[in-house]
Amino acid sequence: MTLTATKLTIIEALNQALATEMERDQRIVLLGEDIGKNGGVFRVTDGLQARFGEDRVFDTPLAESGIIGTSIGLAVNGLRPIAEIQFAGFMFVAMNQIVSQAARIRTRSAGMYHCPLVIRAPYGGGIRTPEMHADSLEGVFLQTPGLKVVLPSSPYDAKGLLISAIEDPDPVIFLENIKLYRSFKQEVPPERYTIPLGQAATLQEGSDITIITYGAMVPVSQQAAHKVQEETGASIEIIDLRTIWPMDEEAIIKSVTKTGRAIVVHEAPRAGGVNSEVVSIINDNCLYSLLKPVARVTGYDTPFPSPGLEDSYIPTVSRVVKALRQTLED
Amino acid sequence: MTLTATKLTIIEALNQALATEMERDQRIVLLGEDIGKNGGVFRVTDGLQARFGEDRVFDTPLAESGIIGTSIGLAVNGLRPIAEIQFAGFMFVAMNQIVSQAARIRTRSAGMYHCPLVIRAPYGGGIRTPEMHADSLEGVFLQTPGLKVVLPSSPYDAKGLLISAIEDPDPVIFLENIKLYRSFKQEVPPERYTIPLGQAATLQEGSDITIITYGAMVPVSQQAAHKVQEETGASIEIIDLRTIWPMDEEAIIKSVTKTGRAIVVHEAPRAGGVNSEVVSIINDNCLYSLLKPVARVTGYDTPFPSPGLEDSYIPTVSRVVKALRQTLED
Amino acid sequence: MRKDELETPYQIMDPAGKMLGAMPEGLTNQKLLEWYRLMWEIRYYSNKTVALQRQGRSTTWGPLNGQEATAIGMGAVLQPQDWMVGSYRDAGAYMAKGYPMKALFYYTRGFSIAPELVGQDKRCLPYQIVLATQTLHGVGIAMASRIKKENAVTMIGVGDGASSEGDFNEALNFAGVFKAPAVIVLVNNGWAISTPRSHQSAAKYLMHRAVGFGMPGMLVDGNDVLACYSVMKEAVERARHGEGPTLIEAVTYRHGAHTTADDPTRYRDPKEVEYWMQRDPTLRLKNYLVEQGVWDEEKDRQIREEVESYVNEQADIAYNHPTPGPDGMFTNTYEKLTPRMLKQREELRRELNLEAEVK
Amino acid sequence: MRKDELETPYQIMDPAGKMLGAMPEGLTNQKLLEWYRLMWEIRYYSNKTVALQRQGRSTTWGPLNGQEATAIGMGAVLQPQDWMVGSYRDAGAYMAKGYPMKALFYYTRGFSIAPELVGQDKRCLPYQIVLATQTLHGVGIAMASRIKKENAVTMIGVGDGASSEGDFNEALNFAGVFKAPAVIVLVNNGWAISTPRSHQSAAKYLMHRAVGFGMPGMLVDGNDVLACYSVMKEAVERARHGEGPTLIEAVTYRHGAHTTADDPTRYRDPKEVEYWMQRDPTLRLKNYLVEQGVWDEEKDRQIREEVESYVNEQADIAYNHPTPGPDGMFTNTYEKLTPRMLKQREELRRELNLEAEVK
Ligand SMILES: Cc1ncc(C[n+]2csc(CCOP(=O)(O)OP(=O)(O)O)c2C)c(N)n1
Ligand SMILES: Cc1ncc(C[n+]2csc(CCOP(=O)(O)OP(=O)(O)O)c2C)c(N)n1
Ligand SMILES: [Mg+2]
Ligand SMILES: [Mg+2]
Repeated sequence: MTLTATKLTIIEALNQALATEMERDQRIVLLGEDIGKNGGVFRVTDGLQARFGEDRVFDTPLAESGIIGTSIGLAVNGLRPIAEIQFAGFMFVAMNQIVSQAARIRTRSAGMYHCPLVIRAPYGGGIRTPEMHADSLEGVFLQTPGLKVVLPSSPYDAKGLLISAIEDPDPVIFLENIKLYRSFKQEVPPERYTIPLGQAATLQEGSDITIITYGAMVPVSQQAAHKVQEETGASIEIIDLRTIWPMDEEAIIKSVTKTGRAIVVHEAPRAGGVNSEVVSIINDNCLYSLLKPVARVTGYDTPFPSPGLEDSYIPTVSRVVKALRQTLED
Repeated sequence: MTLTATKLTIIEALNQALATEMERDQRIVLLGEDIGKNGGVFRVTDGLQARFGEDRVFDTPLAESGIIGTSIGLAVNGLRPIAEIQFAGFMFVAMNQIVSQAARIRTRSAGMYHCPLVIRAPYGGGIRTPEMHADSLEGVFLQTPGLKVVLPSSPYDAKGLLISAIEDPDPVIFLENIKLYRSFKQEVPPERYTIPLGQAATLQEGSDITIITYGAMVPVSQQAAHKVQEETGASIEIIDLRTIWPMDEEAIIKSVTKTGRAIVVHEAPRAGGVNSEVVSIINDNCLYSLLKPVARVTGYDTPFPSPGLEDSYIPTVSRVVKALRQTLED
Repeated sequence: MRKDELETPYQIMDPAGKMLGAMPEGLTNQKLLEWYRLMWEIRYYSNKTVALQRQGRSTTWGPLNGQEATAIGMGAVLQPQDWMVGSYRDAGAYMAKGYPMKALFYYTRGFSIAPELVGQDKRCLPYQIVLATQTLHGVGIAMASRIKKENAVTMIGVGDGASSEGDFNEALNFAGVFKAPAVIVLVNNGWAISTPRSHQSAAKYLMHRAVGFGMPGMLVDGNDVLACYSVMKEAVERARHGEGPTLIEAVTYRHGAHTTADDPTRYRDPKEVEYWMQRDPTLRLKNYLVEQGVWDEEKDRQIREEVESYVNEQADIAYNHPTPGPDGMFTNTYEKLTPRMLKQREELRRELNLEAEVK
Repeated sequence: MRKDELETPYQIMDPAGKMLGAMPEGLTNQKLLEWYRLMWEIRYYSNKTVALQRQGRSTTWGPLNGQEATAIGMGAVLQPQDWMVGSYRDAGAYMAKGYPMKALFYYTRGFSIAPELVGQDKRCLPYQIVLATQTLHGVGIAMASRIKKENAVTMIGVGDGASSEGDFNEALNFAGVFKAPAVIVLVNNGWAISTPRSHQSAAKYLMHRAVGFGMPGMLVDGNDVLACYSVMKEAVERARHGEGPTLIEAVTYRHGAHTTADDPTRYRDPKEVEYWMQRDPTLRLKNYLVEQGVWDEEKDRQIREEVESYVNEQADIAYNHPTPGPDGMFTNTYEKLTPRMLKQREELRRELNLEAEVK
């Protein structure tokens, strides 16, 4: 029987990745709030409890620090926990267990113990969720060493990256954009495949300017690039970082050395965000190739606003277009 | 009677600032672990409970989220709490109350309530403290909007900045470097004075290169600058940010526009740290003035190491010297 | 009366509306009729919001149906100087404390509250989304009242699910240590989204947490408005007289979905819902009032019509109220905007003008 | 035997060493002599570390003196497949579980543990610095044992101060809900730095927390090694037989300063210390053994000398053991270093070579 690729949403691709891996590796357990019978509030774990039983897929009491803290114990004692935090904003509740514990088990024990833990969490705005449900936290994790941070932008990547995250012997934060969850379908091979953590994808090649982005800003950047290409004939390269830590410096340096111009696009706040690190990598490695300042198209340095205001907070196609135009000017 | 300035350590200056303000403003209360009878593990609050009573200076149960969470309530209900977190590393335990609560009371209530809260915490390495006692967290707060973040480097600044922080109607994170606490004394006027939050200090003017730094890296940078000046005759400007959020962009831009060269020095990890934002501000505003890449002299992107290894983690005079030399080269 | 040894929730009125104990002091039929109306105000307010959500006008909404008796108990025992600090599910208690319905409706549109619709400060913190965090705020507020020697009590609402969060336990501990004039009502509505109470904790009753923090714990039938009032009143009086905090577990039920985004048929037996529908707090109070001869079906129809049009009016006011401009996210981040924020607001304003041009 | 109703800590042996109850099954004088020696090993280990700290060789150290009976109870009831997860103050329990003293000494030098000094995995997590976080790790480890159907119990140590942290309460709750095979020993040594137990919680006993999380709570005299053993043994057996977790409060006392950086005279009455010195666990066990005719002053002098030289040897091994190079902070951040880390390590190595040149 040959398996044929089906078109899946990110949610379906993630569900498939989880099922595939749980089938292969009996050590994998899933825990979180409402992930069992309810299949998670976004249904990423739909059907998995019925299939793998309550010992391998279980609902926890509502306590994020408890979820991560016990996951660390599960991981240290030989299991492969995949913890869901219902919305990434609530990772702040568990921040100590993530940063001072999960990220340091290996160093603290000089390698005697390690913590193969995946923390999955939906993040990002655009669907009018309540307070703290839309925050993008990836930038915070740049300053909390010991973690890896993955943000897929497509169903294909979601599956391959999640499998890599599960395989990884160290803690991985796996952030899933809510708006992308069901926004489009893509062919996803039914068999197992991995996409290495720490490798960016060049979504389109170009020679005049580089867009460095990830997550929900990938389609926004693509639309903007399309518009500007049509309008000006500029040749635009688009890099999807996919993993923001470790960051694929090579990909950034190679591209910007070639194009001499770059913009960074993400939804998280600007100050000290992924954009700042990208600018700094360019500064460190290819400043002399740079023809114009790198444009930073990001959320503002305010708390993520009330749902009624989110549309003007999240970078839009027109903001990206504007940044491209300005950066392309001589 | 004329008051004369006395030479004080940072600890004594902070203690004086607290006493002065508590005398003036009955709404101020101090809370934290071991801050009462014990005067805090570093004695910053020494004598204050005896002087102001247990209703105004009180020990809490050991619960950092509880300390910040109840402080928010105290602040909302008309008091001016100053909470001590015994070591900044433990702010991760309270991160949710800091980021999703204190920082958002004013926005959430459209200004009906606000949160005049100062969170004091010692931070930084160099005195062989146990795990999580030496971490520098300021960079994390760049990605958590709604807070102000202050890091004084001298007794004079410590007093003036703390009084400003107390006066401020919004939450302020006040980070006190452990190594600087008692490392030197400085004349501190006994009367009340303030230093505005968000204003950097130019510690020495220069025309060839700018050092942008703060906290314990100020004396390290000064020594390095002295060495390089002697050696090369270069004219070095030193900027002490003092407040990393809001950041004094004007000061950075003015200086780098003049010197064309800059290095950033701090102890916190590199990726997405204050250094990255400084580089980005230079990119945004004065890239064309820049003659060389901005050098980043920081902690490494690893967890703050065990005390036995901290000396090679924390930037040294020689690392700063090297960065200055390289950045001064043509 | 210590109720922490109780094996079943304290009741004054049984599900049929029959009195099992004495009417709490000071309660008249007049008062009960007011509460009965208020129950419908809360319920219709919630139903209206569901309808508005279906029209795409309200954001996600968590219905209040079934929990009106607990809500009224919480609000009715308070005085104006008292504070109310609850979660999204305590909106009914806010109303019972005197928070204007139109102000609550406004918030459902997806903006921060509109202070001008609240009017004078009602001492109600905007209800909380991040589970259990508000319990610490409430305890802090109560601590401040004690320090300032103000005669104010803080009423704190928290869900059964939220009781598992560390913050809730820290709040109980601080309340106990600092003898905070606070009443913590743990609104046990049986479910935390899809997680049943039985899976939330191995404890028989959640109010058993109280003894571990050195305060009285009470268990009350949360669908019996008389019992709620009586138990909460007693706790508020204790707090007001400097005798410290109380934890009250009110056992009630969430009739509807967790929120408009939730599908309870995935995890909940319809028979369970039926069981609880028969214990509906409105039904119980209505039966009592009918029994007393002060109520009948005609009056019932009338008042529900009245309430419905009142609710519609309030919604209209709120949904026609001016909202912040698209650059409103900068307002109220700090008292005074920083230079960076002013710059970013300018950036946004410029971009909003450009929007048309680019599209 | 449920001890959660006890008003005073459970004792088998009174402070003078007189038996109040039966000797727990399986305990011989031989065993008690072993424990007596172990008490001195723990105490001298701690004293030695204080001395090393005074010489600037150890980092900050929190003395263990006074808590040896609790520590031995915790370790002695475990089998090799069981886990131990405690705080910095539980180092004695680690020893009692079989963790090599030299490995503990090594850690006091200010590096991560040296696995080669630990030898085969002892199933002891490196003791924890961040209060109460380890209680969740321990419960997670126990949950894994249950899921894997391994017959292992996890012993978790936590301080009275740490019991106020949210994590501790979440750990109890998870343990209860998942019937984790765990024993949580709350080592109540009277103080959390300068904060007395009485200010830590309004509860009469901290083990009263147990009922709120649906598990048995027990109260034991933490200076009575027989009582500790008996109560902990029972709890471990319960856990091993699938009957779930137990919370045990062991009431003991910290004889010394909180750490070498602390000055307890600022906050503690010397009379209180004196009171507790008379309840010293070594004294109590010695009195008993002397009474039994198996011990005398001469033997006591001898064994203490023996232990002292053993402790010195262990310290020597540890303090002469090779340490990581100055670029050791990169090792073990991840299993495989990232390109960025390799670059930074290169950067550091280059800089370390330059150091001499610049100075
Ligand atoms: C810290 C945190 N974690 C998770 C959530 C997501 N969430 C919202 S409501 C809810 C269930 C809450 O149950 P309960 O406390 O019983 O209150 P109820 O909704 O039943 O009134 C969850 C898990 C949240 N808002 N905050
Ligand atoms: C989360 C956290 N907060 C604060 C501290 C600082 N601290 C270290 S030990 C200690 C007191 C702990 O008291 P207790 O739990 O009773 O343990 P003991 O030291 O008495 O054994 C404090 C406050 C810490 N290590 N971790
Ligand atoms: Mg509930
Ligand atoms: Mg203690």
